[in-house]
Amino acid sequence: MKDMDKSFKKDTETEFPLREEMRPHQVTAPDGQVIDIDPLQDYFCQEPPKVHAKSYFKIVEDFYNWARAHSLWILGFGTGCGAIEMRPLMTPRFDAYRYGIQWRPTPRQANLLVISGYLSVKTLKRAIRAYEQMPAPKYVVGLGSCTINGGMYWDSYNTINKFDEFLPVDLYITGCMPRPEVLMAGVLELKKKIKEGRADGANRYVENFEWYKANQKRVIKNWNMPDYNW
Amino acid sequence: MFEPTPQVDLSSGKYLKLWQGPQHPGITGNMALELTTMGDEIVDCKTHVGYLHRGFEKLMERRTFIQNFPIVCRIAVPEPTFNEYLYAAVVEELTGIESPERAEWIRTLNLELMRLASYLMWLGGIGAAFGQGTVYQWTVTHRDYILDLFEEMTGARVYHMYIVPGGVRGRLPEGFEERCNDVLNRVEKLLFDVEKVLFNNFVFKKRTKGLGVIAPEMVDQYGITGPNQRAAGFVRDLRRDAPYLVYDQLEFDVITATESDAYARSWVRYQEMHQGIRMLRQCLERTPREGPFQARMPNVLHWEVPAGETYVKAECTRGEYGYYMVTDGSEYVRRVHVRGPSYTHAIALMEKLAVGTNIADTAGLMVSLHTYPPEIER
Amino acid sequence: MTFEWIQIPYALLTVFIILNYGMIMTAIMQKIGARVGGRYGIPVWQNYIDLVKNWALRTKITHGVMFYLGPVFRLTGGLGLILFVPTIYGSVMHQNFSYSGDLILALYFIFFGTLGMALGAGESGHPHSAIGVSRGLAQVTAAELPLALAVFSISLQYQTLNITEIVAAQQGSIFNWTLFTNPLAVIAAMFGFVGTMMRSPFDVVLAPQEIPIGPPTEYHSAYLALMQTNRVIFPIAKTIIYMNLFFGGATGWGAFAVKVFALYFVTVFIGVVHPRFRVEQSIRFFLKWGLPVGILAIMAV
Amino acid sequence: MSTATDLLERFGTNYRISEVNEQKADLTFFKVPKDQAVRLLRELRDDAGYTHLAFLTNIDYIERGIFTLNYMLHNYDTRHTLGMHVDLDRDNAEMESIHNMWAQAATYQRELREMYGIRFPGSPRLDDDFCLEGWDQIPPMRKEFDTAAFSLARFYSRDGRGTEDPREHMKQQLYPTHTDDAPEGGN
Repeated sequence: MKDMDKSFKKDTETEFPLREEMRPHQVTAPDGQVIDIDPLQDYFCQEPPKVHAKSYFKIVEDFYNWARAHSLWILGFGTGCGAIEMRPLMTPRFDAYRYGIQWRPTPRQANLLVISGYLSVKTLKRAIRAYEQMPAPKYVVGLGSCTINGGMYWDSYNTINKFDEFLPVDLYITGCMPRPEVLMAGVLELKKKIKEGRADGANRYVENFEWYKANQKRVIKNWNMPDYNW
Repeated sequence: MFEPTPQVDLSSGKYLKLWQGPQHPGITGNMALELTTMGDEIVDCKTHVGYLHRGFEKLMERRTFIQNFPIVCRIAVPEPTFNEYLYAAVVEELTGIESPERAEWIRTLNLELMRLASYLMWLGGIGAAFGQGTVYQWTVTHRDYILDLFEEMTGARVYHMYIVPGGVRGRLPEGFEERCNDVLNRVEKLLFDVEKVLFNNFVFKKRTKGLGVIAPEMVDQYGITGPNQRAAGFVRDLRRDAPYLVYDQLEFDVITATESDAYARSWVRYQEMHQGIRMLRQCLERTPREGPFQARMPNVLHWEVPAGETYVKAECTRGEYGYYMVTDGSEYVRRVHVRGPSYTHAIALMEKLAVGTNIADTAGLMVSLHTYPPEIER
Repeated sequence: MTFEWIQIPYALLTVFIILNYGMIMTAIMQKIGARVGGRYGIPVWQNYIDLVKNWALRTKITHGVMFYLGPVFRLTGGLGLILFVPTIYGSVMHQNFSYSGDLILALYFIFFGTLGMALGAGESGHPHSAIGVSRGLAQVTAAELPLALAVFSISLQYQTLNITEIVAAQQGSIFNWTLFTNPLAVIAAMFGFVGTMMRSPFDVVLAPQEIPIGPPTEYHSAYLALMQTNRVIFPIAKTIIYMNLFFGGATGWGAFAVKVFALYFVTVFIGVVHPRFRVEQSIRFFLKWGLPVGILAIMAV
Repeated sequence: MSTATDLLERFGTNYRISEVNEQKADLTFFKVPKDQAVRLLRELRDDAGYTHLAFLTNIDYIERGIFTLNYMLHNYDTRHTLGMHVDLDRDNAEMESIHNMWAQAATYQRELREMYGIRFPGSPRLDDDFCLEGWDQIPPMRKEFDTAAFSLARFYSRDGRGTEDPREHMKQQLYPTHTDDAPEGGN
């Protein structure tokens, strides 16, 4: 990149300003009580994540894994164009409900984050937050060639190229765009992985927490959230 | 006309700031609405886009003309064909290539099929936005039948890359007419079912009538086009006003309504699906079976388009879709601007219409405007 | 009725049977709904797997004491409803803790779970929960009005507040059912029934599009498992009350299964073909249509 | 076409209109100086029936050191489209805002501010992020911004992606004997 004069650059030396409602402020309740609020402190739990051990007995863990594999709840977050082929997946033609797959609208109840296609930097930030809010045995599937190496947008200034640097990916599904059959095959593959106990992305994420955070912060410049979003 | 948003004192404790999206089932695609609510009523709405920004216009500036052709269809995901056609048309106009008549017919067929598929998706969307999941299941499946036709015709379900500058990539396969007619009959049957279940349903009427009324004088101020405009009583349709391809040889009606609320917009789109089927039947009948489907092209590997600029537009499902291209005589394009109708529908118009409605209606209002985020930010 | 210790295992057995019945039946209902859309639908044992999976999740985050107690209250509402309502008429084993004023207690328990949920969801601090809760309370209150009037009507009709006696009065012939002896009350009560079953067109509380799923937004893992358990028990319990009050009760598990299925199916049937009302629209609907019918029912008696 | 010529004759007396280019029957491009642009836009909208602003965009002529704004107006009655060009100084790009004339113009101006760094004083929410968030480089649509280099530097690229010059590649495919290191018998 050529070095241009600074006049057009946005001011990065000073911090990116926080949104108004994210700054510490006072709120007057309807009954007149004044409450001090520091959103970044109060709304989040600052506790670092920890590694969750497996169940003590192998047979119990296997049973749990079997249940997890047959009850995959996908977070309804269409991050890219792959989302358009997720709809046939859930409708009569392919009907993924047969395999215990269903949409959940909130990250708290979802186990599977499907990154459907290219991720712009702005979405990456939301995807990270959504991922961190999901409860622990959680799986990530990258859809389409754009999550693998950038695909068509390898030279775009706003889409990331290598998704597994930012979140622990369990499975990639190739194609642009992947057909519903491929999605189905990918999900079945993921099930196999879960049943064998190899899909432990949540623990991998915690173990390499610093590395992931460093990568994320390198790309996301206005990091106005805590390091781990519960 | 731009109206300043009301100044809301968030610290008064009366208001609640609510984000609808980007991770939210009630939003079309990946975008966000920042709602300030008081009770159940929205007092301020801000649209946030950019979650799907890929910098297409920049990417196209550093690709040759033929390299651009496979990426343009990715601009608007549910309706890639319009991008292909407009890109082809804009290049053809600048280079002076004329695509043969057979290709024009096949292109029209392709575009109308795409329109039908896109509307089917939207019909499911409006059903789902008001809690009618059954319609969603039906329409998405029928859309799938159309995607099958596309697969047969072009080899791909979603991104066809079929309409190339100078014509189309192939002829129609053997027996395509019968299969297409079969699908059209099925879709038509479905539409009558949907009319019974959705448009005659008293709950749906109660929810949508009077929701998000666009006053006629707003249409030009906000740059509203397409069915949103026709539902406000304007008889404007690019297919009739500035015929491109073979639309001047097809018979169809321009559907309008006067109420201009969510129900009228839905009804206009529903009627347009019937018109689409009518046009598709004509296309199937009249598409020439013989003749070239591609014009003679220069060597595309070093294809230098003469300097010039032009703007080509077409009527897509949401309104005026246009490509503006400036070339400077080199192998690379100087500037491409893609005009997507959602640009104004989802931002300026949505911010205006959402104020004063119920939080529960946001999703329905959004869908009734028929916006696709990827064409906003490209 | 006197209390005996053997009633406790008997009641637990009832709960167990109802739990399993509910698991299978709700799955079948989902399958029916899916068939309308043209899908094959979930496997019938899917509910069990989901339950196990939710118990097996490793992360459990709390937002405070009330957050814990929310699902507990909710489940208490469902269980309490079953425990104090006679499930099978004439059976000693499934009589549960029915006593002379159990109708009043049942009405209370129908509302109890919603209130408990409101407290728990409010504690979670998520705006969607808060909105969902306010919608839910408003709508349930409005939907309960016709039901309460219908209950007044039939307690006037039968001169008792004991569900067992009401069921006893309906035995003999199908035309002894309240459905035929007091149709107005049944119509009023069905308003309340459809309105509180959280299905279209009255499910804006849990609607994913209007607001992402309302009160349970923050609930996950074991909390969600508790709520899932309740979600299969509570509708059955509610259906049992309706069955007892208006449709002649059940004299055996066979009749029970058929009647509950049929009643539950009414809501599914309405649900698959209707979009959902906004909350103030549904309140208006209940006040406009449900309330007059309820008042008429009382006047008719 | 008579509409375009009539129109330009009508406004040509009061405005310095230049570089008229009738691209096709219903599309005409012309250029006006920066200080007259908004006044002409207002007149076109109110008196000449060009009520629809299709879009507003910008073309970067880096070699001449100018930005060219393009206002695309449409007249629904005559079905004629006008493209109005306005040249701006590239290093100090500033333009009068038209957010009071068309509601969607504010969004276009926000986009131009972000993508090219053009200032539109008075336009609402101008400095809010539009598409980019936390952008710390020069505005990306400016020609001097090299998106491929930026992408390689910031987003880790995976090994194994080969870029082939299509011309070389096709030459190798079509005329394998002409290349020096052609495989034996390859075609």
